[in-house]
Amino acid sequence: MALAYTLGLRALSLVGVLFVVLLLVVVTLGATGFSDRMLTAIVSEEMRGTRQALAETIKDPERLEETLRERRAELEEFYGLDRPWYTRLPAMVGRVLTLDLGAARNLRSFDGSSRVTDIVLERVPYSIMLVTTSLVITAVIGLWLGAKLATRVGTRSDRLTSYLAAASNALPAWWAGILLILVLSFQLRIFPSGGLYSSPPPEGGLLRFMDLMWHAALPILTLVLVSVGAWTYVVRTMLLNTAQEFHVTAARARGLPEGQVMRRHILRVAAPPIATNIILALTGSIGGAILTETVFNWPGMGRLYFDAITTADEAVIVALTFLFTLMYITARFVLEVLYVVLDPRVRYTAQ
Amino acid sequence: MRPGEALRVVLRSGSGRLGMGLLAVLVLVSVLVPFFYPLDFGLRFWNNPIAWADNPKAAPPAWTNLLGDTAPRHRVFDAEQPTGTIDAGSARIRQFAFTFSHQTVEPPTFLSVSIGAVTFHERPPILSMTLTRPDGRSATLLQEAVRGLRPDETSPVTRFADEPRRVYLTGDAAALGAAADFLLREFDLRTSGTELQGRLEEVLFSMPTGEGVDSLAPLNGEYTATIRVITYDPRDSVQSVRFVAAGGVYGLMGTDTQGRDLATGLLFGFPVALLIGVLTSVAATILGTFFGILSGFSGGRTDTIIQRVSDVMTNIPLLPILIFLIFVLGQKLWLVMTILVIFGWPGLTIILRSMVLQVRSGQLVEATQALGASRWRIMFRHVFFQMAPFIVAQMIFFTPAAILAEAGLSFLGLGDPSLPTWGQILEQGFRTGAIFIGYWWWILPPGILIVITAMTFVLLALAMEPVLNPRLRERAA
Amino acid sequence: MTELQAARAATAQERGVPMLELRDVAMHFRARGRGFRSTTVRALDGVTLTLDRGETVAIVGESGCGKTTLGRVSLRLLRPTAGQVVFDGEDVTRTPERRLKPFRRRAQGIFQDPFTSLDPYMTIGQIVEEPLVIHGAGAAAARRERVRWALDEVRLRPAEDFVDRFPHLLSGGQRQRVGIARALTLTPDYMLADEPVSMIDASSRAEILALLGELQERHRIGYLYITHDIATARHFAPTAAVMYLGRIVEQGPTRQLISDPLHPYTKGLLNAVPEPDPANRLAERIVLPGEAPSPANVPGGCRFHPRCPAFMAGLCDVVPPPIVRIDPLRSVECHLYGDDDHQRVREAEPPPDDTENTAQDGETV
Amino acid sequence: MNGRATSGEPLLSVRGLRLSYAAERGDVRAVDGVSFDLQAGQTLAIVGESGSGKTSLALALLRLLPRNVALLQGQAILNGVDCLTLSDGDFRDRIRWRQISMVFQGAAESLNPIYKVGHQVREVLTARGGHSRAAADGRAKELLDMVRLPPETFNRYPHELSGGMKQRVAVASALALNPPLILLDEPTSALDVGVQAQIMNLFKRFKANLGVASIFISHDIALASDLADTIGVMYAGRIVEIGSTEDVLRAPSHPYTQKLLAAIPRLRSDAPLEFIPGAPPDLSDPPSGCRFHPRCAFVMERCRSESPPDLPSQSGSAVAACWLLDEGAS
Repeated sequence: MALAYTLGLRALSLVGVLFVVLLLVVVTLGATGFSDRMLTAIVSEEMRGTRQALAETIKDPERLEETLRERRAELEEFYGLDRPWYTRLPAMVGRVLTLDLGAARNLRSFDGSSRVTDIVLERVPYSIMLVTTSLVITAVIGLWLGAKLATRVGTRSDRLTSYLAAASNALPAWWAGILLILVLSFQLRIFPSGGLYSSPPPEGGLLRFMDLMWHAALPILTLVLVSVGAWTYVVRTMLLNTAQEFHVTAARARGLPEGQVMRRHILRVAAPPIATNIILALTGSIGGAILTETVFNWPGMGRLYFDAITTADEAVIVALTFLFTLMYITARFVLEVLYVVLDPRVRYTAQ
Repeated sequence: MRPGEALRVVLRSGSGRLGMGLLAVLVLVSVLVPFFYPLDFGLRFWNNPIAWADNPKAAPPAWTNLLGDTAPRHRVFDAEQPTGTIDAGSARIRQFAFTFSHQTVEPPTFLSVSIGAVTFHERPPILSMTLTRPDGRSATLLQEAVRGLRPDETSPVTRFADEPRRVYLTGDAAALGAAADFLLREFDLRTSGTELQGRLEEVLFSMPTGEGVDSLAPLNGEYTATIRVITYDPRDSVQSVRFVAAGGVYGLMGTDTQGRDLATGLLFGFPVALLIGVLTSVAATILGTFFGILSGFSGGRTDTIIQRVSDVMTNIPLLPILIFLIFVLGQKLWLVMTILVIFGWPGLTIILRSMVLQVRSGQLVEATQALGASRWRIMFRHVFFQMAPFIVAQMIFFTPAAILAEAGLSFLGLGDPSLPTWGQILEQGFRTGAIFIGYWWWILPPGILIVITAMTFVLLALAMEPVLNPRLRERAA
Repeated sequence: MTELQAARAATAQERGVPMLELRDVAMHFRARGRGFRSTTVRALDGVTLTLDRGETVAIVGESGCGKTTLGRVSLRLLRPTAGQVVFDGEDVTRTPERRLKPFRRRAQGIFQDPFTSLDPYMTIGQIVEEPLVIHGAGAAAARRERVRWALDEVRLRPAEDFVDRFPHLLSGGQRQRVGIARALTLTPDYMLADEPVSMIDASSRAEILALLGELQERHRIGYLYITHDIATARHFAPTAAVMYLGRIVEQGPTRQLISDPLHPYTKGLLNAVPEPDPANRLAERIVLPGEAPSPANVPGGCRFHPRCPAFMAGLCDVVPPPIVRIDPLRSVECHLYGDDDHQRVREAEPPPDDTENTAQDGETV
Repeated sequence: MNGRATSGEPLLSVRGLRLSYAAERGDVRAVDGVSFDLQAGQTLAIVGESGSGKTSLALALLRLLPRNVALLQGQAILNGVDCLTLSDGDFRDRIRWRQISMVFQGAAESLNPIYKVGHQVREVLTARGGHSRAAADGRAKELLDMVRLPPETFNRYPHELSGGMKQRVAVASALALNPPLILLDEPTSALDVGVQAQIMNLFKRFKANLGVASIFISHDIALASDLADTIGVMYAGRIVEIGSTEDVLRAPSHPYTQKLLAAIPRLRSDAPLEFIPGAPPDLSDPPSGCRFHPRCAFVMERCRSESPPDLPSQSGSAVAACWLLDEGAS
């Protein structure tokens, strides 16, 4: 009961965040005249279709133009272009929520559609694949290495890790990606420099999959490389902090085997604060993914961002901004659930 | 802990010393750069192609020649006074002779001639340029008259005052024709200007070894470029003359595909990066500290509001919002910094609030309040000082985040064009495909500088740790 | 203290008005409970108390009984939910902070923790000088002189050795004396002493208490001595009040309170106090069952009834007990003494208890 | 040096125990040559003020020392085995919790916050006692009942319990493996006087019913006298006086003990309170001779230079390290 309450509160707060972001986006678009432009584009596109359809039936050019003018005025009224932007806020929020943002100016989906929804949604799986794969690899390495280092504080490898972790704070993912391309792709030619498949893509399911993995290797390596240091450090520090807590001494006093002390009294107790740190690190990894996709020409949402900026495609940018926020908030909620499950104290004291 | 003591603790660690050293270099360069750069450097120079026309394009740094490469040096000759003057009746011939030694296999990457402000009264002056080779042969690559008086003009007239008359010989049809003539005259090789397109320097700086223009041997030795300006009135004048035999390498850091001197851009990046980092983190820290202490101390509605706002703000993924806002509102550096500040303070506020709550539940606050101290005195004389080291550490820690955020944004092509940054240089390199062609000098240095700058602050933050956590300092009983 | 203030204080006393008067003071906090419900924490629930210059009253009670809250209210660090705080006949209950300065000058506090109640970033000199700075008392030189005087008063001698040192270099007892000096610089009339010796080693406690006693004699300070240790109260305060869950359950001369406790809670409390007497060894003490409930969950009727050995069903759990005045100096709040003729029920000694931990064992969360 | 004349081998015999910590300003000699005997079923109280080394003594016996230990020497023979020379593994398997268990000062911190308390008590039984899960559950419930906690406590988390209840859980856990000796390190100092008395009652009961011996470490000599058969008074890393509770309380020999007793405010006596001027010494640079001499009212020339040996007091069983006793005898 209390658990559901706590989680409900978190969910509510995160929905609030989403709403604030939506409002920020829509108000900015409205106040700067961007929404006018986007709606005008939608109207124009509909008019193109209408003109074609009407041209079949109305042969008199003057009457055709007249009808089209009327139709256009109707549409403009429908979309609220005849009214000030703030009266359209709710409608605009709805549009962003459903990604109903009309057609992209230049960008097309893989099969040629220019609908923003099509373009954006088909990229989502590629982004998720990249981020989750690298996250899992990072987590495994970070937990293993961090636990190992926690048992040998002050040794050279421990100090080295601290420095590397600090260094990874200063190493942007995109720059690391560029370095990897320069060395592993341009110089040594071990990995492809970008893209999803070789061209032409190999036939056969397994070969195709292998080819995909081969292309994903560098971006994943990049993402792992830039975050694994920080993970290791966080895990190590949290374990050390926990190890200093008195109940650990008390567990040792009871003569419990060292392995059990580590597992049950250190690792398990440190899990919630580690989860917290990971929640906090999530913002950074989203940013890292956007830029890494750009560097490796990986056809996910991040690369799409880059292309949309290059071609000044505002509708796509709005859709992506919203989608990224949505994904982030979802991921965050999943972690919050994990945190609450891990820590009985939170479960019972609602705060 | 007193500031002096804190500094000593920081300097005791290796990372602290390294960080301080790097910081000193950063600050020194950043302070010096504004003395030597105009403030509108970005618009007037960096993003103005004309300013870089006479530089070689995509040339690696000059010092790569030491590694065994044999690219010609970049040569620029400027003169305001002629090296010789010949009077021939009413005409006066100003000669500007520039001699240079050519010792590499590769010819210059291009040749250009520029003439600045020419003033004349009656007849328009005539400009010419002749290249004399070590074998004594010479070719006149340029011969043209300055445009005469138009009906609406009155004498004297000054031409090329705003912008010099620049002839890019490498792509100049007349020069190519002249080169073809030269080959026919001297070596009996029959070609045409169009055939020589893009090969002007190659044929001028070599000896034919067989039939045709495809078998050439480099001709090393002294070359002289002579630029002549013939005027017809004693009052006529020419302000300056420039000849460029462009090299294959350039300067300390090489050039990009527009011929921009990367060293210049990278140097300018120092104060900009420091400005972004320091200003943003200072502002965010001040806001965060103020709201954090206020929130923790005042409680009630103020606290709730600040808490809610911070919670929402820290839950918003920064980069997508930053991209969106900069895209919509315009690529302005101050805007980037403002957004970073707006999204940067809540993190600190949340941490400080919980620290304040801890301090507040301690008896210092109670005791001071009982003395009759005002809330502000308690908050900023007592509570603030307790947290000052932590706040400073947070500020240092936030600095690279701001620098990296701006770099990432620039890398996506949303940099402020009026202020070149390292991120923008990298972005232009990336967009031009520099990594796939191997223009490493364009890609590596800006990235390394970003990393080093960020690293400086990370190292300092690392060295601050013992200041914050006395347990690390002294492992006594 | 200005002459005007002194005159006013004097006249107030002549009028027969006590220096500090807490009239039926209540302090309720709202706390977030489980879910959307919020609970009311009744830290103080109707406390009346007076204190005169040169007098010491001890407030004795266990943690969570509201004694610290009472101290804070008496210094107007908290504004009570109900009731009045009257100082020298002037009601300061609702006085806004900015007009409270004259009161703050005359009412000071010494706090429990000598380690966290001093600003670690200030020198001893700065700490002791701070009240003078806040109240704009005197020029710099005069303030320095005053600081030296205060340090000398608390026997941190020679004062010069201490002014430039930081608190972390001092022992607990020395720090506590710095705290006393800080409170003393403005020569207050009233001083709250909130557990001033509980964090100090046993061998030095008497020294601090003796010092406080001396200062009282010299400067006619009235102390409200808050403590969990009824034994120190006997030695330091002639009068004591025992608190339980936000109310004073018994009040009177400390010695009488100890030799002849009336309230079952006071008896239980006294039974639990260890004495250095080998005869006690292995004899189990008669103790009150369970632990005091949280002030967020105060039982109805008499708030002590769930733990009371003399519990009378149908009365104690329903009717709040009256405050019974036994003699001009003593009062107790208990149904046992509520008879018309104020018959004192001395026979109601509780039986040895062996079910101390069952039923309502402290459900505090 | 044992206050009581008892027959038979002592349960625990500590000889010349020394323990120092490395610190920046030099080694801190927390325990500096402590010897005592403890008979089975008896309680020894170690009484001293903060920094006297009493907790270090307990931690040394259970070998729970921080990293910065610079020196640990002496003997601690428990049932014929020297605990200090056993290998870490042997000590853990044979001594810890089986022979010596401990109730810590901060009971709240000694419990793992994320496991139910029943599971924490059970853990010792399954990991160390060889119990099956079901048998351990049963025994854990039995233990909780022994410390008078209601059965539902088994499924509670530590943060749901009050301080007194947490301390009871800690006591239950200490009793789990039926050790002959329990170290009680200020087990009630964080509790209110009423709850303190409840816990003390519990100890008294176990002492009488289970025959378990204990070392009761406390700053409160009055509290110690409630349980202890023997009292050892510690000052600056040394035991300055040790003897039966009766002797030490009725006729203290060492000036420090005398002052300490005189400083306790009595509930039913008006004797003026005394105090000891000055502060305890810095153990990284202790005073020469008798460590108490800078604060002692009876200081003699000899006290400044020569460290006093343990001398028998006039009152029978007690011994005290004070030159005054030498004067009196000669």
